[in-house]
Parts: sequence; structure tokens; C-alpha cells
Amino acid sequence: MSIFINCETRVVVQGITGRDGSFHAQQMKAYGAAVVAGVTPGKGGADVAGIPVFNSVEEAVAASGADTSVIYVPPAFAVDAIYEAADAGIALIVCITEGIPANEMIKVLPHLHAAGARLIGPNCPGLISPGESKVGIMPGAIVKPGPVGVVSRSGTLTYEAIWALTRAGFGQSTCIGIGGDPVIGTSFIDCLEAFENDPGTEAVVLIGEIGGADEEAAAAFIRQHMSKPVVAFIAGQTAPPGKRMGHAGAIIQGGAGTAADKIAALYKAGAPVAGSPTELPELLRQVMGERAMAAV
Amino acid sequence: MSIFINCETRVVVQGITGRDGSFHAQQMKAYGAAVVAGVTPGKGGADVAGIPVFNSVEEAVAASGADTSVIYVPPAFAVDAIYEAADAGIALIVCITEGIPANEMIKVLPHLHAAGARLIGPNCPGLISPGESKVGIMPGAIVKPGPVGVVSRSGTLTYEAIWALTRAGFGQSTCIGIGGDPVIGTSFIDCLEAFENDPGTEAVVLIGEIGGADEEAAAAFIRQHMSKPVVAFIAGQTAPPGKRMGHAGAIIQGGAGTAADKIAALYKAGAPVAGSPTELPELLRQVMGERAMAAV
Amino acid sequence: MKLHEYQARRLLADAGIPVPEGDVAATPAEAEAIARRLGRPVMVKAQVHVGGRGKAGGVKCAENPAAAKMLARAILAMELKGLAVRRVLVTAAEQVVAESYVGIILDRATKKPVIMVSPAGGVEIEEVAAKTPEQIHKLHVDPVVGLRPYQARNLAYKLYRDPGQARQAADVIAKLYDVFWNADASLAEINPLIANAQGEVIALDAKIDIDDNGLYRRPHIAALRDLEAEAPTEAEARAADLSYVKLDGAIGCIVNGAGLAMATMDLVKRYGGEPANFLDIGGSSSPAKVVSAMKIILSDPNVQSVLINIFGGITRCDDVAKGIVDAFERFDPTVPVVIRLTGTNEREAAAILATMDLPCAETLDDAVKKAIALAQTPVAV
Amino acid sequence: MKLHEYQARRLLADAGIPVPEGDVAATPAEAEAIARRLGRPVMVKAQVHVGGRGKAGGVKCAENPAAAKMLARAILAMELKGLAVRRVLVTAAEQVVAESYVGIILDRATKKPVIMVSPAGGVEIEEVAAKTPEQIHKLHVDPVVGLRPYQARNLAYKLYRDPGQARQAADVIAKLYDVFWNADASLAEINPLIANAQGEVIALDAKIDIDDNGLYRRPHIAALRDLEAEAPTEAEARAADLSYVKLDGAIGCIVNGAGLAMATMDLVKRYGGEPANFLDIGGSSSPAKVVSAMKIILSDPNVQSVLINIFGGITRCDDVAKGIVDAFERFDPTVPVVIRLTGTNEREAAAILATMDLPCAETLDDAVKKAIALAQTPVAV
Repeated sequence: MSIFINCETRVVVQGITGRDGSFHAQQMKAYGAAVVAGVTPGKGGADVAGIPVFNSVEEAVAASGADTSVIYVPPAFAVDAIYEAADAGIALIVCITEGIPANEMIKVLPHLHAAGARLIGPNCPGLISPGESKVGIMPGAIVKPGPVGVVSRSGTLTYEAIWALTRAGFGQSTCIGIGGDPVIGTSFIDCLEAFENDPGTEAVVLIGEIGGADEEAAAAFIRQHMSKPVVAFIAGQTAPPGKRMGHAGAIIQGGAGTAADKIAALYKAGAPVAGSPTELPELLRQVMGERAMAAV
Repeated sequence: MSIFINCETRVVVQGITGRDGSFHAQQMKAYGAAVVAGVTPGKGGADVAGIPVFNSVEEAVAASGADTSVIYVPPAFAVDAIYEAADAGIALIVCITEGIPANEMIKVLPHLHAAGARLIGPNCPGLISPGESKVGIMPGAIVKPGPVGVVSRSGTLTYEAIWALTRAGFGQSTCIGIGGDPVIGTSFIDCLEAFENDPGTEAVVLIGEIGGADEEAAAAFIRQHMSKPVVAFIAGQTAPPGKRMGHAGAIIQGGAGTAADKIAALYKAGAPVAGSPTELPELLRQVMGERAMAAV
Repeated sequence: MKLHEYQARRLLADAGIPVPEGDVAATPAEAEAIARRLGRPVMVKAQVHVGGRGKAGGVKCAENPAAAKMLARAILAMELKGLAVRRVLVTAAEQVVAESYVGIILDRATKKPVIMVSPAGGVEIEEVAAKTPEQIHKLHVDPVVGLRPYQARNLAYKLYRDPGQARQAADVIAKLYDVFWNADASLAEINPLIANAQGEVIALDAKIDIDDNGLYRRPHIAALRDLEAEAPTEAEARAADLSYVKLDGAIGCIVNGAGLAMATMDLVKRYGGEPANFLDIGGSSSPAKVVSAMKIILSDPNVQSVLINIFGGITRCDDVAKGIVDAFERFDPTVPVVIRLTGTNEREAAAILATMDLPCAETLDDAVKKAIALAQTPVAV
Repeated sequence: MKLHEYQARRLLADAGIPVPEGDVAATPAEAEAIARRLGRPVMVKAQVHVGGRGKAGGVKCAENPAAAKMLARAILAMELKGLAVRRVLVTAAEQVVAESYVGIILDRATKKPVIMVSPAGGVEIEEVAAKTPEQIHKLHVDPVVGLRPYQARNLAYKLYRDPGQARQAADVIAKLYDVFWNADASLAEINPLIANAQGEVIALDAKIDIDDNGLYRRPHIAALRDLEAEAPTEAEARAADLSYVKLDGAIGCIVNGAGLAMATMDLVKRYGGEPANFLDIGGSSSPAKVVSAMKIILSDPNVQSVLINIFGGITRCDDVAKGIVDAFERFDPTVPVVIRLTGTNEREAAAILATMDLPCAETLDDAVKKAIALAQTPVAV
């Protein structure tokens, strides 16, 4: 079982003839994802490793029945690609592209909401449901099917954590990187809620970073709404203090978004925090064991 | 009984210290409408004929409980006044102002929809529910309470029709001028539906003009959804042919929007069309009589 | 407000849409000079607000400057559907390989701008729309979001299979939308949008209508109004803030409100007369407006009687009565003037007019009948 | 990217927001000339990216040009919180009657720009926010609709009761929002916004931070980057498309991904070391980036060992290995370099590095411990 994607997910790759798009289209296909179409304007009629290419998402959806899109186009064109996917009826849009201005993102999100589409990212590694499907760039070799949901703002740090879980025998239901930008389409809370409702997920690993207040919000959600155990890791305890956002930043933000704040909030919510990604399996063992015992 | 406004309607006048605003605020009040506040930025604290003036609609609503706004501000500021009213929670916004660019209107309408506000107009005389309330500029002297709903795209032509009804003994439930601009907030159909659902309305007079396809759409609605009789008048049978809107106009518009087209559509929908506004009472007598007989 | 082709073309060019080289000329010599500067065959195109210029002989090709001069002279001497040609546009003649159509209009029904494109452009586009509607592709644009680049691109691929030409066409569509929006246009149309022998996509003809309500905030557009292209009385009416259209009948009409003005004309026709005009003095009318209206109506030699029909709401009948008195003093009309004033301050109005002994009427129908009857009677005032 | 006050002030002035007359000066003589031109008392203000300039002595008032020159010389010789002052802004001194605050920031939580205003502006604004939050008025702006004029006006009435001053403040707020939006700013702040003795509303100080992601489409803003204000290694890192922040420890870190880089630093600290830097080589890294990273790290005299931690996803471990080989050939490091490469193409990477006999590690924790241990051991290479 999994969240957001599964073996029935039909993927269209926007920017499929580009360097990253073509490489990862093939990686996804090799992992077993149903990559049913690609889009590059002007390249309609071509194919990439057997995947048919269309001039528009609308045509790709009509021809292939794609319901999920993954975007590998440069930042200047990525937001338009998001609009195009949403307007073509795509339900899940995964935007890998890094470097999109926040102003563009805050304008497109209400449009997605109205269109009923979910965006993951931007500036994210996408998601993988081991044994089911992979949408994005997460390495398929480090995952294995199992009951642990993983949600993270990071890229490679997530791989580190997943790899630690896999080596320790903890398989994953879905691993999802929500992206490191200030404005993203899917939050920690959205993912926690989905994991809570997913019968295939028994525990969740949350990987946060300094900055913003998303981990604090996640902690509040965990305390109020999560019956499944959550363990966490927060990066940036020794990071140099972030540049201050003027007085306005101090006024608008409750806390300072430090690692210590976030760790404290998570502990308070009953989510233990690991000192190193390699300690996550041990914490999982404890909370899942506790839970198993509680269930007895 | 009435539609959209009644004796409980609480009106705020935007632009109350202007020439038109102050005159009509007093006219409305004299008719018996509950004109509870006015707004003119910078004039907060003043009063107009006993009506308190505020700097913003938000303040006016907070102080007075206004639920309806009427706008008498110049076209360059009228659209902002509409946004302000909607954002302050006003449920019914009546915009008298003439000369608002259509591009501005098509942008504000989705915002009103999201805010749950109804706009009547712009470029309209507003509405009057005889004996209950008056919002706008319709002359109170020509109406009397009764069972006929009147809806019109015109101003003075509406008065002509209402006056003919009143002289012939037909009182009105609500008289509403929806405005003559290409893009308006409330359509014939919206009003027909409201009259259909209003227990105080027994028949409807619809007054149309050449141009557009709103009367044709109204005819289709009448045929499918109206149980109450409708009689109509269409102005412009002898009007010089409107300037053609290029090829695009011909392509986008089904019919030409001529008076003949509209009259034919209304007859087909079972709504007889008068040759002169003065004939409307006679037509009403026929259809209301028919109905009364049908009800026997 | 309608723009001339040469004005619309300038807006397009300013927005970066490729148009053929050329310029507008008011004299044959100017046309020749433009053709000489271009140094290649040119099109000479009449600049008047009528459709079907080409079929009427208003668009010709000239091989050289001398021919351009000759053709310009001929076209500048023409009247097309009653309108004198006062300017010609002289542009480099393009080799047309493909003609497509791009139009944007504000759709009242959906309350959105709608973009229509067709690979079958040219003069027969309306026939294409009627007979093969599948060749017309429509896109409704969300006015809040605006036209997205991908939407322009997808429309462009309906016009051209070649990616290079599709890219050019997408650029044209996106820029035309900007022109449409930023000019407060109610219509912006390129027909034909051509591909030439070099594969370049070029706007060969353009048509733009402006929403008059937008002019107050678009002074550069308002400045394009061609007063000479209007009848002098219509220009005079606009200056007096009156809405006036001249017709061919004998009953002059002065009314407040466009709907009531049309209804009044309809009744004139119904009772056997012919209206001489549409004239709306608008909402809060001053006596001065009534004077201007009377002046314009009385200057029409066809007018045999004048009908003043006012239903006072914002308009105050006494204001109108004062204007009538003033107008009689100034112009001393030789045709009968029938007056029907009802509504706000009608008693005050009656008092003002009492001394003048004018034919009055209670109802609209009576007033119209009276005006028609008096028009048929020779009157000595 | 942070702008200097004099740069932010220019953006405001270009947008039509009133600012005091003045200009920026790099030398005492320039400051004197500006003061002479202004012909009235001036403020001399240090242009450095630190808060609390005034309290640190970086803002002074000069009665005349000579005093301006003297103060400019003193301020230009200062270091504020470790940053050399290289420019001063010289502006006409204003008589401050009232100080208010206007700030706009992108609020991550609501995903909207939020405008904050307070009639109690000035240096104590954060204290105001903490102690009397009712004096801070916030407005979340719908990013699709933009800031409506009525919203700017309503905020302005929170600052001034006088309609004339409120009108000026509304204009400032609306224009500041335009600056914020059109510069892709993450912060735009005027503090204080003052009313002077003449009743004029003026932006006395401004602070603007830019979203780096927007710079590609704002070349006029990107051109404002003050490379001299950065440490040379940070500028070098930026040129190589690396994200680098120098710290004071001994363990140099080269990592792919910001999160993993931070986690690596955290582990360095956890196991008893001190990181020398934050360095993220980014996603699809080329061998050349690894070479640049090594060069920057090795140029730091505090570095006693280097830890290369790569988790290959898009990044291919063999690319990184090639960069390591290349860097060793070029720089011949005298400190130990611990390598941990895992993920995509790790076997190919191991083959490339096989001949070099470098300390390697399987896991992150091992790699960190090894780097710390080796740093404590004097090494002769």
C-alpha cells in the first residue's frame, strides 16, 4: 500500500526530451512505473525509449490516459508546465525543477486548488512507492517495500535515511520528498494525514530542516491527529544562523525556526528525534514495538 | 414579498458624499430604505442627512451591520469599490456607475463568486421592492406593491413599463434593472429564477434590448424552468444595425441578437411580447387570467 | 471605437508582432514615396471602416512606385459604402504560402476573452466557421490568470505543424492577447496571419475595436480617434456627450436612456412614421445637453417634426424644460415639437413650458402618434 | 540577496516613493560634495549588511559639508560586526514629526504576501510587536488579485488620521507592494516611514531582500549584487555554482544536497569535531564542480581534514570520483581527505579511486568519525 501513487499510476513526463527528463523517464520505466507519455512542444510524434512524445499535455492525456505528471523543465518554463498539467486534468503533479521564484508559486497554487490537482514540490526529488511506482528522481535501488512512510524536505538526506531504514530491514510504503522551497504544494501535514489514512503504513519517518515553521506545524498535527507513531530527524543544528528577514520576518514568525525549536516541538508531540539518520531504525524499533505492545 | 431586498435590507452607500451618492442616499432613505451607513475615504466621522460616514466599508459594516451596498463612485474607482464591498462581507452589491471597462468586470466577477457576493449592474438603476426597500435610483413614485416582478436591461424604459403597470393596477413585487453593459453581475436568468422562487411574485415582465444573447438564454430558461407566466418587451426593432464585431463576432455569436430573433425565442418559450410598453398590462391580464384558470 | 487598419497595425508592431513594412499615405505622392523607399511591389489599401474593401476595389497591388501613385490616386478618390477614402496604407507585398486566422473577442456569455484560430484564414473565414466548424479552434481565457504561454503554443500547433512556424505563431497569439487586454479592446483580429515564402509568420491585416469605457485610461488609444471619419453631427453629438446615430426618417427623437430611445423609435415605426435618428441625452442631463440635442436634430433637413420623450428618474423634467425654452429662443424651430415629460419634477416642467403652447402628450404612445400626425401637416410657425 | 539601503532607496524612488534627497559616496570627498549640493544638514549612513547600524555609530548627522566629510571619513574607516564600511549614503536630514512602519514579506504559512504597518515605527518596532501587538496591523494579500487600492488606503488610515497624509501613505504602500512584487523580493520594508514638518510622508530608510530564484528574470536587480561585500571564497563558490558558507572549524565538508550537508555538519559536531564550512555541490554535479569545491576548501588554512560525503541520486559517484582524482593532481592536498561515495554508480567510482589509497567509509557516521580522527593526527603526505 502507498500514498499518492501506486501500481496503477500513469505518468506523463513533461520535458521528456531534455537531459534530465529523458534520463529519469527511463529510470522510472526501468523501476516499473507506467510511464505512458512524454511532452516536449515541437517534438510531437517522436519517442524516448519507446515512450511516445506529444506536443501538449492535453494530447498526451487524451492518447495515454495519464493521471500523473512529472516536470523536468527549466525554471522559466516550469510554472507554465504546472498550469498546463492542471488544466489538462492531471490529478498529481510532481515538479522536480529547482529555482522557481516564490512569487510564481503563490500565484499558481490557488489555480491548482480550483482545478483539484495536487502539486508535490517544486525543487523536490518526487516520490517512490517501493514495488509500485516511482515518480521523480529517488534512486530505486535504496528502497524496499514495507510499512514505513517517509516524508522529507530534503533530497539526498532523505536517501541517506531511506538507505538506513532499508539496511536495517524497515521497508517503506511511500517515500516522498516535498521540496525545500519556501512555498510548496504539499506540506508535511498533507503527507502525515495521507499516511495516517493509508492502511499500508504503520509508522512515519519525518525529516526536517531549519527554517520556516513547517516542522512545528507538523508536530501540532501529530499531537492532535496521528495515531501512528512518528520519528524524526532535523538537519541544521550547527548551521550558521540564517540571514534574518528584517523586522518583518521577526514579527511574522512566531519562533526562529531553529533546529532546537523544531526538535522540542516534535518531542512534545510524542515524536522522538534521532541524533543521526542512522539512528532512525532504532527509534522506529522502539516506537513500533511500543505500539505493538499497546495493541496487545 | 420580493427578491434580493426587503424591509430588513441594511444599505451602505459607497461614495455617499458625492453629488449622486448624497442625493440618492436621501431618496432611498425617504422611500423608507434602511440606509445605515455611507463610505467616503477621508470623510469618516461626517454624516449625510443623518447617515454616518466611514472611511471604509469594513468600518461601516462593523458599525452598522450593513448587508447591502450601493455604489455611486466614478468608473475609475468603482471596481475597487466592488472588491472592497465583497471583501467586507457585503452580500448584495448594486453598482450604479456607468462606464466601467468590460475587462475590469470580467476580472472581478470570479472574485465575487468566491466571496459569495451578488453583484447587480454595473450601469444599472438598481432595484426597488415597493413598500419594502429601494437600492439604487429607481423613482419611488411610479411603483406600488403587488405580485408582478419586473426585470430589465434598461433604465428609463423600465420606468415607462413600471408606470404603465402601476396605472393599470398591477403592483410589483420587485423591479430590477440588471444593467445594459456587456458584462454584468446578475443575469435575466438569475432574476427569473429568484422570481420563480418568490411566493410574492405571480408573473414576470422582462424588458430586453437588441444585442447579445441574454434574452435568448432567458427564453430557454423560461421554457424549461418557469411555472409563472412571463410577458416581455424588446426594444430596438428599428435600431440601426449595430456595428459588427469583425469576423470573430459573427463566429462566436450564434444568432445576430436582433429584436426579431429575441421576440421569436420568447414567443417560442410561451412568453408573449408586447408591441409597446403600454401593452404590457393587457398581456399580463391575459397570462395571469389564463394561469388563474389553469389553476382552477 | 473602431481603429483603422494602419492604426491597429501600429499597435501590433509596437507589441512586437511582425507586420509587412510600410506606412500610411494621405496623398498619391506620399504613397509613391513609400513604395520607392520599400523598393519592391506594394499593396495599396483603402483605410475606411467597411468590410469587403478588397471586393470593392479598395485593395490593389502595385509593381512599382509609379503604379503605387496611380492606384493611390484612384483609391483616394473612391467612396466605399458611402465613406470617402482619405488614407491608404502602402505595404510591401508578401508572397503568401499559407493564410490562417487569429481573433480575440470578449464573449459576453462566458464573460471571458475567447481566442479563435483557424488554419483556413482569409476572406472566407465566416464561411469556414459555418460549413466546417471543426476548422475553428476556440479557447476561453481565464481573465484572472491571463493567457498562459502553453495555451498560445497549443493554439499555434493548430495552425502550423512546423515547430519553427508554430513558435512564431504562438508568439503572435500571446502578443495579440496582450494588445487586446492592454488596449481594452473588445475585438482584436489578424486575418490573414500568413506564412511567407521564407517561412516567416506575418500579420497581413489587422482589425481592432476598442471598448469605449476603457478610453479614459488609455489616452494613447483615445488619441487615435478619427474624427474626420465620422459624420460631423455625430462628432458634434459626442462632443456634447450625447449618443446620436443619424437615420433617414422624418421624426426627430430626443429621449433619455438608450432603451427608451429605441422603444420610442420602434413606436414611431409602429404608428406609421420613420425615425430620423437615435438620440440619447443620457442620465443626469443638463439644459445645455437639451440645447445641443435640439441643434443637431434641427440641422437635419429631413426632420419634419421633433419628439421629446423624457421619463424623469435621475433626469429632472424641469432641467429638460429649461433646455427646451432655451433652444426655442436660439433656434426658433420651423417644425412642430411634441413634448412628453413625465416623472421627477414634471409639474415644475409643466409650469416652465406653460407659456409656450407646445403640443404635449401624457403617454408615450400618444406622443408618438402626435409627432407623426404633425409631421404630415404643413405647419407655419 | 540583500540590497544595500542606497540600492533599495533607488528602487523605491524609481517607483515614485518619496525619499530624502541624497546620494551614495565611497570617499569623504564625495560625501562632502553631496552635502554641499544638498545645502542643508545631512545624515551620513554606513552601507553594510548589518542591523543596528545606528547604535554602533554608523549613522550620524552632519550640520555642514565639512562635518559630512569628517563623519564620512570616520564611518568609512569602521568595521561593523566584522564588515568593512565601503560606502556611505548621504541624505538631507528630515525633521521627523511621526515615525511609522511598513513592511511586506512573503508569509510561508499562508502562502501570501503579508503587509504589516504600525503607527509606532522606528528602531523599537520589534518590541512594539512583542509588547503591544494591537499596534501592528497585518493584511494578507491575495497574490492573484494583487493589492487593491482600497486595501492600501485602509492600511494608511491605520497610520494617519489626516486624509492628506493617509493618501500619501496609501500611495507609498501601493508602490512598495509593486516594488516587492516586481523585484521578486522576499522582504520590502520602510522603517521609519516619516511625516516631516511640512506634512510630507517620506521613506527614511529601506530594506529589500530578493528571492534569488527571481534573479534570472530581473537582470536590473541581479546587477546590484555587491560582490565586494562577500568573502572572496564565497564569491568564487557562487561563480562555480556551489553553495558555500565559511565557518571556523577544522573539518572541511564537501556534500551533495543542502539537507545532507547540514546533517553532515551536525554529525561532525556530534562526534566532537567542528565543521570548517557548509558546502553543497548541488544536484547533477560535474567533475569540475568537485575540483572547484576542493580548491575552495583547501584554501582555508583552518582545515585539518576534508570529508567528501556523496549520496548518489542524480549525482553520479563516478563523476565525483573523477573530480577527486583531478583535484588531487592539481592541488596535491597536504591534509587527509576522507571519502564516502554511495548510490548511483558507486562501483565505477570505487574503481576510479582504487589506485589512490584514500581513507574511505561505508556509512555517514563512520566517515565523519574518520575525518575527525585524522584531523587530530598530524599527517605527512
